[in-house]
Amino acid sequence: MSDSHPIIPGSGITGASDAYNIEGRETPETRPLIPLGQRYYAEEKPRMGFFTDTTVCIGCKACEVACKEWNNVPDVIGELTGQSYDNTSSLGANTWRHVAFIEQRKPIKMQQEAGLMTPGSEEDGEFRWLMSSDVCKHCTEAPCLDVCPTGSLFRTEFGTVVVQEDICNGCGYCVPACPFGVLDRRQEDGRVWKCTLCYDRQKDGLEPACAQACPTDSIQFGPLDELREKANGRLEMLHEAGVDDARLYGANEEEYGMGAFFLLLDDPEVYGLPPDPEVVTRKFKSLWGAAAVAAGALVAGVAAAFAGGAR
Amino acid sequence: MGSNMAENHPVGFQWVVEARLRGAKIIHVDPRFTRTSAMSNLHVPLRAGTDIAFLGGIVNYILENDRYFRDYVVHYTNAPVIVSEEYADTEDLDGLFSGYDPESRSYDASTWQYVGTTVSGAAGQREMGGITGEQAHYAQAGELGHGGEPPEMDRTLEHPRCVFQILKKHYSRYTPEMVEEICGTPKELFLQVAEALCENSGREKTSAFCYAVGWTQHTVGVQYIRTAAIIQLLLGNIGRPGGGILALRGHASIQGSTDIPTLYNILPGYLPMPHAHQHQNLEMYVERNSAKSGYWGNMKAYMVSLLKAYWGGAATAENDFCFDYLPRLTGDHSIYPALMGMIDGWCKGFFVMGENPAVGAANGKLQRLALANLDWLIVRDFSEIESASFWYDSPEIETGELKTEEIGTEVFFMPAAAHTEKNGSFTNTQRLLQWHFRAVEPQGDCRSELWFMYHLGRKVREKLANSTDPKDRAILDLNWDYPIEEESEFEEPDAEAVLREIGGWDENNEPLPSYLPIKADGSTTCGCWIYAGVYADEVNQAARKKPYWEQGGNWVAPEWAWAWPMNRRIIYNRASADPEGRPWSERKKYIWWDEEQGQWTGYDVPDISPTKRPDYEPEAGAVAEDAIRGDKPFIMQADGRGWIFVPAGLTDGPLPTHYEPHESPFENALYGQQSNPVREVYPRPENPYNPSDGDPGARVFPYVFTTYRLTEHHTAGGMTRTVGHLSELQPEMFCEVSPELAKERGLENDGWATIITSRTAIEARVLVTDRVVPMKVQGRVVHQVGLPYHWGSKGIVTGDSANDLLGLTLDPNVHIGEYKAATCDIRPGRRPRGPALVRLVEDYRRRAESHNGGG
Amino acid sequence: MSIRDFIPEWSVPRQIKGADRWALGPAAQSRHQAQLTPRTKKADRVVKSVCPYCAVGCGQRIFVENEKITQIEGDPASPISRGRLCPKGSATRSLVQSPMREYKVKYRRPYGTEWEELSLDEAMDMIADRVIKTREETWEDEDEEGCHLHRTLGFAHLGGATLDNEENYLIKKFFTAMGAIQIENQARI
Amino acid sequence: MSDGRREPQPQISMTQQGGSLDGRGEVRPVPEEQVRSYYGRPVLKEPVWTWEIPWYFFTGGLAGASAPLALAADLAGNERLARSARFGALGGAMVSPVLLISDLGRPGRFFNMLRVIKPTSPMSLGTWVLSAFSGAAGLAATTDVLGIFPHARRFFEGVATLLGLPLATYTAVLVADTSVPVWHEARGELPLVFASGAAASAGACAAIFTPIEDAAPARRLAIGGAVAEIGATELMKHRLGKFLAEPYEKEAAGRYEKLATALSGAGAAVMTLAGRKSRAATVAGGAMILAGAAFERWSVFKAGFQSARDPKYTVFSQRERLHSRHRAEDEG
Ligand SMILES: Nc1nc2c(c(=O)[nH]1)N[C@H]1C(S)=C(S)[C@@H](COP(=O)(O)OP(=O)(O)OC[C@H]3O[C@@H](n4cnc5c(=O)[nH]c(N)nc54)[C@H](O)[C@@H]3O)O[C@H]1N2
Ligand SMILES: Nc1nc2c(c(=O)[nH]1)N[C@H]1C(S)=C(S)[C@@H](COP(=O)(O)OP(=O)(O)OC[C@H]3O[C@@H](n4cnc5c(=O)[nH]c(N)nc54)[C@H](O)[C@@H]3O)O[C@H]1N2
Ligand code: SF4
Ligand code: SF4
Ligand code: SF4
Ligand code: SF4
Ligand code: SF4
Ligand SMILES: [Mo]
Repeated sequence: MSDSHPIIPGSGITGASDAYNIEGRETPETRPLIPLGQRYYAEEKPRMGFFTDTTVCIGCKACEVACKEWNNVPDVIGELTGQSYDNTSSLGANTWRHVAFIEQRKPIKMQQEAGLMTPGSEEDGEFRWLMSSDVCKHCTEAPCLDVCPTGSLFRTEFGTVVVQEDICNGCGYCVPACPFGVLDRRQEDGRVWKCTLCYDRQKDGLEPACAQACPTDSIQFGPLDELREKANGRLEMLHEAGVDDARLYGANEEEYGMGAFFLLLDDPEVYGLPPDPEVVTRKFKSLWGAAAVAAGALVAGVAAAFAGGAR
Repeated sequence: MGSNMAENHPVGFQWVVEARLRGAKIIHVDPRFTRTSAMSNLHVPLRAGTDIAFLGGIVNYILENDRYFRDYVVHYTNAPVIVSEEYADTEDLDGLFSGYDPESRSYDASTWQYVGTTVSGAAGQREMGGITGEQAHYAQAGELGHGGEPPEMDRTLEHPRCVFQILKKHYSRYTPEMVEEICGTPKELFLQVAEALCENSGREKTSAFCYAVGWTQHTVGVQYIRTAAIIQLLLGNIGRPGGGILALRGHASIQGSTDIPTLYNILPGYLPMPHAHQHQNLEMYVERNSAKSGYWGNMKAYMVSLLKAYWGGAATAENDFCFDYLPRLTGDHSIYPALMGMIDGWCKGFFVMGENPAVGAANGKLQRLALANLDWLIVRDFSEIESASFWYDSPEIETGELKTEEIGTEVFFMPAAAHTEKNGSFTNTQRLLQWHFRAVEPQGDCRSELWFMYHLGRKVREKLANSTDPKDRAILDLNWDYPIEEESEFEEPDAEAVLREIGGWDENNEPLPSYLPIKADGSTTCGCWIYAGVYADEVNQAARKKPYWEQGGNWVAPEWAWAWPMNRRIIYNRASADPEGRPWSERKKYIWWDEEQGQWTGYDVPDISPTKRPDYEPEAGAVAEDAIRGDKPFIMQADGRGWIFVPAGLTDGPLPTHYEPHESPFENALYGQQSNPVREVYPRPENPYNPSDGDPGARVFPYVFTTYRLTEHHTAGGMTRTVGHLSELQPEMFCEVSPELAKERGLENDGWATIITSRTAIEARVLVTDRVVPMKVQGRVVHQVGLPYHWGSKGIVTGDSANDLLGLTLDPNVHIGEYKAATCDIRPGRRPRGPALVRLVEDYRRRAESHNGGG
Repeated sequence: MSIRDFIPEWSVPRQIKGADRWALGPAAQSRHQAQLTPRTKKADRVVKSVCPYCAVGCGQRIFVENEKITQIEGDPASPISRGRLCPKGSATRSLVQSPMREYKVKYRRPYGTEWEELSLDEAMDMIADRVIKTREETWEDEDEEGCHLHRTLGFAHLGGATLDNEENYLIKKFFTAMGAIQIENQARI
Repeated sequence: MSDGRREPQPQISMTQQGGSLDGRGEVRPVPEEQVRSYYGRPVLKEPVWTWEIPWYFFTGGLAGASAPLALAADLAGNERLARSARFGALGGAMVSPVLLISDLGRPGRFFNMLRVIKPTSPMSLGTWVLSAFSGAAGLAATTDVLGIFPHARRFFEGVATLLGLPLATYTAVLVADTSVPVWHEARGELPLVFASGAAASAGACAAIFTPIEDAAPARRLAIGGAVAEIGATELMKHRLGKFLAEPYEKEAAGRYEKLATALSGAGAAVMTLAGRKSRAATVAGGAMILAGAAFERWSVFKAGFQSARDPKYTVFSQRERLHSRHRAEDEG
C-alpha cells in the first residue's frame, strides 16, 4: 500500500524504496499464519503488518508524532530523562510508537560495509548510535487479546489486534499479559490504549499514519508475507556486507509470530524487547491443569477435615 | 559537513538513505556524532570552526597526488588564468593577502586581479561605505580578451602565477599532520575522507557536499563554502548530477526571501541596492555593477523592469525610471548596525514579522536591550513570542537590569495567519517555488502579511494623499492597486496577482515566458527577473502539482511546481557535458549537445542558450551571454569559468585561509594572523568578548561550545514549543558533554549545569554522551560543549536560551554571525537567580579581563 | 454504557451463532468499530499545501471538514517528499491549532505593565501614524557631500524566511518606497 | 583519539555491559551482571491493579472454599458449621464484585465483563463463575435464613461448591496467565498456594463464627490449609529457582511473605494448641490464619509488580530458556 510509483523508469527506482529486493534470491516460504479470529470475517483479506528496518531509522520521531496527531493522543510533558534523545521512554497509553536511542561502543559494521573504518584504539571499540521505532507487535497469538474479559481487544479482518475504546472497561488484565509491555492504562480516562495499526485508515485502504510519515521508510507497511520476503532480502544484503549483527526479530512464526517485526543490530533486550517472548495464554493445560489439581486438593482437604468427625 | 541533515532536513535525507542502500558512501564531518553520523558510513569529528584547515587539507591532497579532473579544470575553471604580479599570498604575508589596510581593517582587492584586466574595485571599500558581500559578487572580473577568454592563461598549469600554482602554494602546508594539529581529527581518518572523495569523482562518478549553517555561521563562513567549491571544481563535481555543493537552507522560504529579498543590500533578483556615492543614476549603477559579459550583462533590463513593477506608469525613460525613488546605501545597513541604532536611539521603530530575535539571534541581552529602547515595535506572529513579551518576562527583568515600568517601547502584537490560512508560494532550498492554497479562513484578527502590508500601504498612502512633499512621491506614485479577492470578508489582496507582477509582463500585458525577453526600454515589467516565467501563459506555474509518477518518466519531475531560473533544476548543467558537448560519461549524462537537432537536449532545461554550439566563440564586442563561449558553463561569471581563485567580490581574500574563530582557546597554527582580519566586530559594553588564546585570561573560558538544532524543535521555538506533540519529545534545554568533561567538571548526567561566557550564564540539564569526543589540538585536550538553541521563556516548555551566551561577530561578506564556535566555562548546578547572576558573570569578566574589542 | 446500549453490543449470542466461538474476532467487534472510517474520508475538501517549517518544502494535504482542519499529512504526489513528513511537518495541525495561538491584537502602551485590547483597524491606523511620523523625523535627503540618499534609518524590519514570496515582495516594495533600507531577514543568520 | 582511554560510562551502563549472551557453552556469570536492557527500563508493564485485587483474591478464595465446607458440613449434619460457612461464602461473594468493580478504570462499564464468554480469558471465566457463585451462595444462604426448601438449599450448595472450587483457584490462573515471570513460571504451584490459602481462610472464618464444639472440622481445615499454604509457597519458590524466587523474598513482597508465614504458622499453632478449648484462642488463631492468607496474596501480588519492574527477571529467564533450547538443539 506504500506508494510504489516508479520515479526513474527503467531504473527500477520506485517511490517506495525497492533497494530491499535482491534479484534471483530464493525466497523461503513465509506465508504467515492467519490468526484465529481473522478467519471469521465475511471477506478474506491478507494479513497486514509492519516491517521496521531499524538500520535506516534516523530517530526523527515522525512516527511518534504522526501517530499522535492522527489518533489524537494527548501529550505528556515530562522532564528530560537523560537517556540519550529518548524522552518518551517507552510504549504506553500515550505513546503508541516509541523510538529508542541506544549509544554504544561497538564495532560499526555499517562502516565496514563500505570499506570504511573509523580508527580509535582497539580496546575502546567504536561508537554507534542505534535507533529503533517500537510498536505493538500485533501478535499472531496475542496474549492481550486472549485475556481480555470484555472482548474489547479483538482481531480485525487485517489480522491486527485492536482495543475498542467503546468497550474497554479498564480491567487492566491485558497490561501484564502483553510480553512486550505495550499496553497501559491512561490515567485520565481509565481505559487502555495502544496502536490500532490505524484500523480506521486501513478500512479505507490508507497506509497507517506512522508508516506514511517515516522519512526513510524505516517503517514499511504491507501484506505480511511480502514484508517478510523483503526483510529476508535486506538481511541477506547486510550479511553479505559483513554486518553479522543484523537479525530479524519476530519474523519467524515458529518462534513467536509478530504482525509487526523488526530488523535489529543487537540483542532484542538492548532495545528493550524480550529476547524470547512466549504466548503465555495458550498453555491451557499447564495453567488449568494446575488449577484442577489444586481444586482437587481443596476437595480432599475439606473431606479430610471431616474425616476426623463431623463436629 | 556543516550540516546535520538527518536531523534538520529529515525528509530530504530520505534520498541520502536511499543512496546508501544503493551503495553510496556517506561521510559526516561534524564536531558531534549526530543522527546523521549514525546513518553515515563514517563520522569524522573535528573541532568547531576549523573546516577550512580540513578542506584545505583535501585540496592539498588532491593537488599533491594529482587527483584532479584535468579536462574539467583546464576548460571550466580559472585554474589556468595568470594572476597579477602584485598579488601576494598569505604564505608570503603570514596570514594576510596583499592590499590589507590595518587602519580600516579591510582589503583593497586590486592586486588580486587577472593579469591584463582592470577592475572596478569592488571589495575593500567599506570605509567609503563600499559594496560588500552579495553585492560585490557581481562586480566584474575584468574584460575578456580574444574569443571570450581571459587575457593570459597557461593551459599546462605550470606558470608560477597561474591560479593553479598559486593554489598549490597556498595550501602546501595544509598537510594531514597539520589537519590533525588544528582540527583534532586523527590523520588516518582525514586521509580516508580525502581518498574516498577522490575515488568517487571523475568522469564516471560524482560526489556532493551538503552544508548548512554549520558552515555559514562563522567569521569565515563564506570562505568555508569557497573551499568546498575549490574541491568540487578540481574534482569536476559541479553542474553534474550527483555533484554540487548543496546548501540545505533553513526556513520554508528562506531561499525566496533572498531571491525576493527582505534584505538591505539587494533588490529582487539579486540586483544590488544602489549606493549613494557610486550609483548616482541608473547608468552609473549599471556600469559599476555589471560586467559586460555573462548574464549580468543584462542588468539594466532587469533593473528597469523592476522599477516599472514598482512605479508603473510613473517610471519613464525621462525620469530614469524613477531610479531616484530608491533609497541609497552608504555602508552596512544590515540588522546589526540597526540594532546598535536602536540602543543608541536613532533607530526608533521596528517591524518583526516572522522572526524571533529575542531568542533566535546572538547576544540575546543586546537584542532585548535594543527592543527595550524603541519608540514602537510591531510583532506579527502566531503566538506571543519572546520578542513580544520581553518587556515583562525577559531574563533582564529577572536580574533587575530592566524594569517594566521604565521600558518606553510601545508594542503592537498582531496575530498572524498561518500558511493554511493564506495563498502564496514558498521557495525551497532547491529553488523550487511551491504554491500553498488556503484551506480555511483565518480567525479573529489574524491576517496574512499580504493583508497587513497592503492595508498598511493603503493607509499610509491615504494619509499622505495630499502631500506635496517630494519625498512622498515615491509612495504616492507606487503601483499599489492590487485586486482584492472577491470572496474575502476582509479585503485580502489576491496573492496570484502579486505573483503575476513578480513574474512580469510585456508591453501587451502578456505574462513573460522567461527572463529572455526582458528589455531595458521600459516595455517590460518584472518584479523579479529570475522568477520571470513563473506566471507564463497566465498559469500559476508554482501551483503545478502533477504527481511525479505522471510525468512521462522524467525523474527530474519538471511539472511539479516551478524552479527559477526558467524551471531549471540543476544550474551550470552545461558542465555535465565535456567541452565538445558530449556527456562526460554515459552513467552521468544530464544534458548534451545534439548535433542533428543543432541544440542542447537532456533531462533538464539547459543552462546555456539552447542553440549555442559548443564551439561557439564570441565576436569582439559581444555582450552579456553572447560574450560567453560555447564551452563555458559558468554563465554568471564574466569569463564563464568556475572561480577557484576569486579576483573580485569577496572582502576577505581570493583564497580561503584558515583562521581561528573570534573566540578560540588556540593560536592559529598556520599564520601569525589569528583570526579573519576583516571580520566584523561590535566592541561595545553590551557585547563583551571572551579573550582568545594569547590574551591573558583566555583560560577562564577553556571550552569550545557550538550551537545547533534538534529534529524535534524549530529554531527559536515559536513554532514548536507551542506544540505539545513536539514539546514532549524534547522538554528541556540541555547541554551535551563528553564523559571526560563531565568528570573534569563534576557534571552528572540528568543533573544541571551552568554555562558561562562574558555575556551571561545560562543553565541547562546535562546529557553526558560519548557522542561528543574530546579532541587533541596542538598537544592539548580540548573539550566541546554542545548546546541546542531552541528554548526561551514562552511556550509549553521553557528554558534558558543558548543565544544569550553568544557575542556578536560577523562574517564580513554576508554579515552572518559566528554562532558555531565560541568559548565558555561550564560548572555543575543551576545558575544563580536575580542580581546574583549578574555578579557571577561580572566576576568571570573581571578574571578574564574580557574586553570589548577585537584584535 | 447503559444496559440499552449493552444489548446490541452483546457478543455472547454472536459467539454462539457464528464461527467465532472464542470471541476473538468479529463476534467481539462493536458496531462502532465495524463501521469505522478514517476522518479524512469525511473531509469536505482536500487542499494542497507545503510544510511551513523548513526549506525541504515537503508536500502537504490539508483535510477540511466544516471549515475546520481535521488532518494534515504528507502529499504522496510530491517528488520531493513522496508523502513523508518529519515530526515537525507531522505536527502541523497542532501548530495551526495550538492552544497558544493568539487571535486578538494586543497593545502595550509605553511604560505599561499590562497588555491592552485594541481593534485591528485602530491598530493599523496607529501603526501607519507611527511609521509616517518616524519617517518624517528621521528622513535623510542627502549626505554631507550632497549625494542623494532619499531614505530613513529611523525604522527597521526583520523577518521573511517564514513568509510567502508575495509577502516579501510587498514588504520590500513598500518599505523601499518609504525610503527604508534596514529590511532584513533570517538570511543574515 | 586524543590522550587516551575512556572511562566506562555509568549512566548508560545497562545497555553497554556484557557481550552477546547466546554464545553457546560460555561461562555464565551471575545474572545481574550479564543482563542487558534498555536503560534498566522494564520490558513489561507493571500491572495497573490496585489494592482491591489482592483483597479480592482473598475474599474470592474465602468464599470459594467456604462453599464445599458448607456442603460437607451440611452433608455431615453439622448445621451450625454449615451455616457459618454458608455465610462465609455469601460474605465473600458479596464483597468480591465490589472490589473488582472498584478496581476498574471504568467501573461503570463492569457489565462489559458479561459481554462475552472468553474461554481464553481466566478473568472472563472467573467473572461468570463469580456471578453464578454469588447467585448460588446467595440462594443457599437465603433459603437457610428463611428456613425453606431444604432440598433446594442443598442443590444450591452443590452448585456453589462446583463453582467455589474454580473460584478459589482461578485467581491463581489469572495471574499466572500473564507475562510476568514470577507469576507465569509459578503457574504449576500458584493454584495450590491459593487453594490452600482459601482452605485456611474458609476454615478459620468458619471456626471463628462457630461454637467450639461444632467447629472441629473447620479448625482442622484452617490448620491444614495454613500448613499447606506455607508448604506450597516454599515449593513454589523452590521450583522457581533462586533467581526468580528472589522477588518473593525482597521488598514489600518479601515482608508480606514473612508476615504471612509467621501469622499462618502462629495461627495454626494457636489453633492446634488451644483451639479446642478456648473460643478466644480460636478467634485469635483464626484471625492470624486469615491475615496470613491475606498477606500471602499480597506477597504474590507485589512480587509480580517487582519482577515486572526489573527487566532482569524477564530478560534473564528468557535468555536461560534460549540457552537450554540451543543446548537441546546442539545435542539433538
Ligand atoms: N528540525 C529542525 N530542522 C531545521 C531547523 C530547526 O530548527 N529544526 N532549522 C532550519 C534552519 S533555519 C536552518 S538554517 C537549517 C540549519 O541546518 P543545519 O546547519 O544542519 O543546523 P545546525 O544544527 O545548526 O548545525 C549543523 C551542524 O553543524 C555542526 N557544527 C557546528 N560547528 C561546526 C563546524 O565548525 N564545522 C562543522 N563541519 N560542523 C559544525 C553542529 O554540530 C551541527 O550538527 O535547518 C533547518 N531545519
Ligand atoms: N545559537 C544559534 N542561534 C541561531 C542559529 C544557530 O544555529 N545557533 N541559527 C540561526 C538561524 S539559521 C536562523 S534561520 C534563526 C531563526 O531564528 P528566528 O527566525 O528568529 O526563529 P523562528 O522561531 O523560526 O521565528 C520565526 C517566527 O515566525 C513565525 N511565523 C511563521 N510563519 C509566519 C507567518 O506566516 N507570518 C508571521 N507573521 N509569522 C510567522 C513563527 O511563529 C516564529 O515565531 O536562528 C538563528 N540563530
Ligand atoms: S504486542 Fe502486546 S499488545 Fe500488541 S498484540 Fe501482542 S500482546 Fe497484544
Ligand atoms: S483493560 Fe480493556 S482491553 Fe485490557 S483486558 Fe481489560 S477490557 Fe480488555
Ligand atoms: S499504525 Fe497507526 S496507531 Fe499504530 S503506531 Fe502507527 S500511526 Fe499509531
Ligand atoms: S519516522 Fe522512521 S526514521 Fe523517524 S524515528 Fe520513526 S522509524 Fe525512525
Ligand atoms: S516535513 Fe520536515 S523536512 Fe519536510 S519541509 Fe517540513 S520540516 Fe522540513
Ligand atoms: Mo536558518
